[in-house]
Amino acid sequence: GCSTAKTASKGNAAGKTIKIGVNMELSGAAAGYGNSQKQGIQMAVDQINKNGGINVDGKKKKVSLIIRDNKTSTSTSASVAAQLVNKDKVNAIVGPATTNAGTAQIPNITKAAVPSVSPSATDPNYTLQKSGKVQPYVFRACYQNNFQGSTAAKFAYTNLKAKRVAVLADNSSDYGTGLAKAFKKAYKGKIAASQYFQEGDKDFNAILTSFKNKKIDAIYAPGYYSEIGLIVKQARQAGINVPIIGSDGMADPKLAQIAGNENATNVYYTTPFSTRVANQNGTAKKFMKAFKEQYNEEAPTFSALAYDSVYMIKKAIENEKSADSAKIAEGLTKIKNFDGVTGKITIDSKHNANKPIVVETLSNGKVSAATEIK
Amino acid sequence: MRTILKVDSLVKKFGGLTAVSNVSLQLKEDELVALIGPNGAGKTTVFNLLTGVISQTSGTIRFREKEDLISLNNKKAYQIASLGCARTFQNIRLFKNMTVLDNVLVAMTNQYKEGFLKSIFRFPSFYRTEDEILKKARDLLAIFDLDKDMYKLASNLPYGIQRRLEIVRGLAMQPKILFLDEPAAGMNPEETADLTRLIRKIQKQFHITVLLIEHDMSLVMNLAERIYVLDQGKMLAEGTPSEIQQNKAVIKAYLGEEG
Amino acid sequence: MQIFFQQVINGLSLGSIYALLALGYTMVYGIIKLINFAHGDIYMLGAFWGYYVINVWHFNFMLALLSAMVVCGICGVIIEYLAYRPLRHSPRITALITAIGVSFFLENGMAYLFGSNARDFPQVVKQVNYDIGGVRISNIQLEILITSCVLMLILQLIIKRTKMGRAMRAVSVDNAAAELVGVDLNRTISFTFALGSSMAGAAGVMIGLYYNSIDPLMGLTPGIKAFVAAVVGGIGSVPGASLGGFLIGLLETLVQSIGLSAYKDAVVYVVLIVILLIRPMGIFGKNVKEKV
Amino acid sequence: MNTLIMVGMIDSFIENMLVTIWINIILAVGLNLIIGFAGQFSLGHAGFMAIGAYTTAIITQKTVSIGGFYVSFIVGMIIAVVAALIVGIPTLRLRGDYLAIATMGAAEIIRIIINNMKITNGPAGMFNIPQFATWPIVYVIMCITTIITVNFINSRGGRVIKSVREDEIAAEAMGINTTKWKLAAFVLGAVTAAIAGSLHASYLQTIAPNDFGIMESISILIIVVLGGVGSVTGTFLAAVVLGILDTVLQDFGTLRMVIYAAALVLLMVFKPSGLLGTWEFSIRRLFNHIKRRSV
Amino acid sequence: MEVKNLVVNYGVINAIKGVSFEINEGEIVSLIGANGAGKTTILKSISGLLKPTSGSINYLGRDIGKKKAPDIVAAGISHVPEGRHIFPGLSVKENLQMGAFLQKDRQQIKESMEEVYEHFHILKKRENQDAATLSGGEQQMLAIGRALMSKPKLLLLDEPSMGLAPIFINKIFEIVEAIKQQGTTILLIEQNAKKALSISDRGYVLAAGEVKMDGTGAKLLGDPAVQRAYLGG
Ligand SMILES: Nc1ncnc2c1ncn2[C@@H]1O[C@H](COP(=O)(O)OP(=O)(O)OP(=O)(O)O)[C@@H](O)[C@H]1O
Ligand SMILES: Nc1ncnc2c1ncn2[C@@H]1O[C@H](COP(=O)(O)OP(=O)(O)OP(=O)(O)O)[C@@H](O)[C@H]1O
Ligand SMILES: CC(C)C[C@H](N)C(=O)O
Ligand SMILES: [Mg+2]
Ligand SMILES: [Mg+2]
Repeated sequence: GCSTAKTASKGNAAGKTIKIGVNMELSGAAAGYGNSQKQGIQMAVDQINKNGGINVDGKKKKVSLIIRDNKTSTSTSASVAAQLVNKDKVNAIVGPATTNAGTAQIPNITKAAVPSVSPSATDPNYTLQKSGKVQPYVFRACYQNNFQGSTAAKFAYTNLKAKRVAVLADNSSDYGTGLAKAFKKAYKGKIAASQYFQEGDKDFNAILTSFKNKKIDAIYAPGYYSEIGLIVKQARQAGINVPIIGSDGMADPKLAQIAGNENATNVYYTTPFSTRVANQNGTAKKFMKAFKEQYNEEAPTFSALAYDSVYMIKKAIENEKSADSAKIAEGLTKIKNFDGVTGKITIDSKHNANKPIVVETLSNGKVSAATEIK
Repeated sequence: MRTILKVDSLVKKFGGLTAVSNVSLQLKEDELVALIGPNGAGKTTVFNLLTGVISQTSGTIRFREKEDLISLNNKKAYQIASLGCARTFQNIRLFKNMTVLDNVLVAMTNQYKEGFLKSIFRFPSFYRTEDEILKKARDLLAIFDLDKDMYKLASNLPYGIQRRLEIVRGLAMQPKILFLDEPAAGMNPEETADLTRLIRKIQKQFHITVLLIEHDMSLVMNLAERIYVLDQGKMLAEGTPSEIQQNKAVIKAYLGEEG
Repeated sequence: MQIFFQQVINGLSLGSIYALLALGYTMVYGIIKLINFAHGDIYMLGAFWGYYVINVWHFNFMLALLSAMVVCGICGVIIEYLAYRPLRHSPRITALITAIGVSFFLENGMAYLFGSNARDFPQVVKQVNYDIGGVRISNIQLEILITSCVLMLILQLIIKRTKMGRAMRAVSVDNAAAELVGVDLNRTISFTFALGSSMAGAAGVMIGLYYNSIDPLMGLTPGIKAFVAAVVGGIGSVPGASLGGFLIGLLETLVQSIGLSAYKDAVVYVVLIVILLIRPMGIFGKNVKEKV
Repeated sequence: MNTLIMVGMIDSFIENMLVTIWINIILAVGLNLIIGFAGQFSLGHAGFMAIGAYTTAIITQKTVSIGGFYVSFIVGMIIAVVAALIVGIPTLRLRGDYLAIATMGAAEIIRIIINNMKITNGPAGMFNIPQFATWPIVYVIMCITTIITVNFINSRGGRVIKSVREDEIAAEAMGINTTKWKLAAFVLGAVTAAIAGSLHASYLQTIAPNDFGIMESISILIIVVLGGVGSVTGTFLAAVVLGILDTVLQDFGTLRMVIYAAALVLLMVFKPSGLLGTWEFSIRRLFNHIKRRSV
Repeated sequence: MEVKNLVVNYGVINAIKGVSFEINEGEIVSLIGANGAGKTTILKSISGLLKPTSGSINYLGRDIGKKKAPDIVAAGISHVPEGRHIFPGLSVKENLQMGAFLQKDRQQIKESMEEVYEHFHILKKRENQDAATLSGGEQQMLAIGRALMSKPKLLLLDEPSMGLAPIFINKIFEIVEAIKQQGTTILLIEQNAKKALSISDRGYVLAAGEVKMDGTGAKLLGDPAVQRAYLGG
């Protein structure tokens, strides 16, 4: 508990600066995602501070970041969260990246009434209690799996006219399996084969070869660019030229680099964040440019989501005119049509981030089209 | 005197090598017998067969259990040991990182029960058993002058004392037979003489059968009532020390001119 | 049938990588009885070295491969010198923990310096697919297969035919005795590390080229698989490690091709345990007899 | 302790750290029994931990009551015993590193099965597990398991398993059924791991298959070796030292694991037999010491 | 060879407390003493298996005290260690070949091996057997044979007769004398002090890490104190 708080209200009251804690996978299996997110967060906070800080009821307050590593471990994530809310007295938390680490911090932040926004925890139940009621302090900036999975299913059946697909999903986190489940549920055609791989796998030749005589029209491969890039590469080299459909974990320029540009053709993925759309969306354009300047590479999706997470917190503070943690939580629930890098975000009653979804098409490694799916 | 151990036509082959070929021998209760023979004759192998460390190619080993001679074929080493066969090893095999006392206590494992629950919850009866067994071990160690080193690690003892501890550990099993493999190896004449007295004392006090392997003739000739001589896996001779000392074949194969 | 042969090719190319890594494990284990947990990370270093020299110094593939072997060999020697040599007379489990520490250090140190994201490996060799009766094999696959086999042969020759090889075998059974006949312990152990690590370096560059994606944690899984391969083949035995590597590669491929990909690793471990139960020292392992 | 919490000295952060340390102690004491005392090199501890954790998660989610929690505890232990027998009977014949690899494989098999089961919710893991394992419960159970383990070590059974560790052939020659005793130690260790797993799941309220991978087994092993193989006191000390180190290093962000790794290597190089070697704290000895002093 | 003020510690244990002695070319010198007197420790220090804490070991004018074992072997000193330390897992033949590790001349290696087999017929019979499975005595012979393979100028023997049958013990002493005839210098440790001293040119009596007495073999054999303590009355 927080016995030192003067006010009767719960949570951590704001001090001279607004403290944002980061509970992130900076080492361990998900370090790659965590570090991308850290970059996005850092950039957002730098920008905010350069502009004088966040406007809290007329006064501008600077943001200070407290970044802690949870090693991609649930128990460390819980301990990191406890440290952030109790010792560091943060007003809000960004992170963690994964659902597993994310759920582990919920008891501690709930006790302390400090809200968290995860840039990428995608399990549908992440924001829910067991009873189905919403977790009061848990928010996310990304889609939940069901939404993306069913969108991909619709796209495959209707737009690509694929009647038989093979599913090849990442079996080491909820992301791949969750999306695969949602896809299978919504897909009207026939699932001709269903196989799994593990994070860190490099050789998919055996699985792809086994797809070869299954007469498939497409492959649905939910997972992250590091593996899907290899899948695309190896599929094309094995002579499998059917469309490969995936999810926002692929929305990264590295995908085409790993797959090789000539192979990254006829590849589709669902994403909120499209470089195509970015050209029309001012916020995204600015972000992309700033990111490239600062880090000298194309912005990955994870950085964009993390960047948005920080700005969602900023928005909540401005709306509530308070940076007390409990207030921020309230403010987050009220976010509507927030103009984020990853689209216009509205937080729904289940604390999910609703935003438009597009399917991007890659041809020769470049995004050649973006189809909005309603 | 009844026969306690009866071995008939024992054979052990290692690949193409017949290490023990058609060996028969008998031990009577309370007897002190030596097994000698040139290096590589198969003595240690015989011990290993008798104590179940390895299993024979053919032949039978029978051991007295009350009124009957029961077969030890196919019995595991720990089962044979539980029947009352203790041994020492040519290369000392003490429990090095345990205390002298614990070495002896382990040997007494099968002489007391200490239920799992009793020991983890420390029922009063646990302490009773523990005290009893401790006293027994201590008494035994005292007989061999080892009680002062009781809490030392076995590995910290001088070589000669380690050999002695191995014998005590064997005795702690309350065996009917004790097999000693080169107990005097690495000892100087003084220590060997000590050991000779010790073995005689054991045999008197505990009434057990002893079969020993040894190359030190001063010890063998002083102690043994009977001697078996093994050569190239075969039984070369059997007899009293004086008979053996006169035996031409034994002199040629083993003792040498001075023997 | 075509599919079957294709799968065999797939399995062999996967297996050759495991085999190459397993060789380093088996040698180091054979000589100082240490599960060199950092071995997989040396392979990662090799891949990153290749990445840099090709990108920055524009080395060609062969040069990148050879230089990676040299650099990794040196790394192996340094690691042995700093982290394992001081523990030569300590319990083996202590050295194992140090090896784990070294592994963590390399992984996280590289992640710290270069970021933990996957990056694409420069494609210096253009991939060409050959189609033989419907079975596809690429020049890179062939290259990996051939390079692995050649390296294994060289290794076997070194161990069986050279003086250093004899010294290695002597040290592996009793290092005091080895010293007494004039074997230089430190030199021999360093040499073993150099040799084993350079194999890992070669594997790293080849993998980089083949899969086109490298990251600081890339050594973890193959490292463990390779160790399993070494154990299956009989640790300490060079042909055993190769056989074990190919076996596991084929096995994984088989399991995936019949649709059990979710249980790929489980099946590998089941087979491992079964093999150990039948042959506790691995397929080619020497059963060290203990004379009582 | 309770009073400390009352006066606010112990916030949930300290509590978290302590509970993590305690659970690690349970795990490491059990593993030390297997490795340090019975001399069997097992690398599969996380597998048994997973069994306890998932049993508790599944049962307490169905029956949300403290009774359900204790039932899950017992059930977890029973499943762990069965699993330990299945794993142990064949593999404990193996020696040294071969055993380590086999047990590691067995633990991975357990994890992969859990990863692919419906009832365990696959790789997403289980969350919203009701919290019954509060810190006092974890503390008490940590004490009980330690006392039981230490009492076992200091009894007939303990002496026997140590003799098996020292020399199997000699132990057999003492009439000891080495297979049986190795198995006994292995099963006892597995049971403590299951207990720790139950507590872990119930305290943290979240578990996922990835929590129980090879790396978890290794981190328990690190505690054991760092403390001193064969020293329960050392295990305690190492768990505390590593627990604190881990918390302190949180401040270092990305550098955290680099520092940790370097610290680990340095500790081992300069203290090869662990922090305490095989030294044990003993009240009796302390007592004697004080007595001798005062005389 | 000349050893001066040799001090050797095992951690905190001071095993050798300043021992000096010398061996002249072509001699047999015995070290005798009770268990734990420090005989083995001295031998290990000479052959480089242990690092002396202080003192010097001078061999043919060079200080070898700080040299490593392989260099010492190369200098012509060969050690038959206590506990044999043969190579288990290698065959008898391979063990002997290892003994000639630093030897280059193949023909000579072959001859040396024949010579060893000449001394120990049984080794020839066991030529291809795994050394680990040899009987105790056979292992002892192998250890001696292996040391001879390097054609040493100085041979260090640590209890060579341990575990050997009486007939072989005599044989061993014969061999030792034969080796001496070939010009090899020998430093011998024996429990069987009587035999050892009787073939030795000189001997040193060691107790608790210090030299207590020295003299010719015959003198020590005749000394009543030595007789009482080490010769079994
Ligand atoms: N496991 C084994 N495999 C192969 N040969 C073996 C094995 N064990 C023993 N031998 C061989 O069997 C023969 C007898 O060995 P054993 O150890 O019984 O001799 P011993 O009479 O005890 O000799 P010593 O007096 O030298 O100890 C030896 O030639 C030995 O090489
Ligand atoms: N590795 C070691 N660590 C600690 N102390 C040792 C070690 N080796 C020997 N010692 C001690 O050093 C002293 C001398 O031992 P050493 O082995 O040289 O005696 P020795 O004269 O060869 O005896 P033995 O006749 O039994 O072979 C002994 O007190 C012994 O306990
Ligand atoms: C960053 C990703 C690995 C996180 C994943 N979407 C999850 O929810 O677990
Ligand atoms: Mg023998
Ligand atoms: Mg000695």
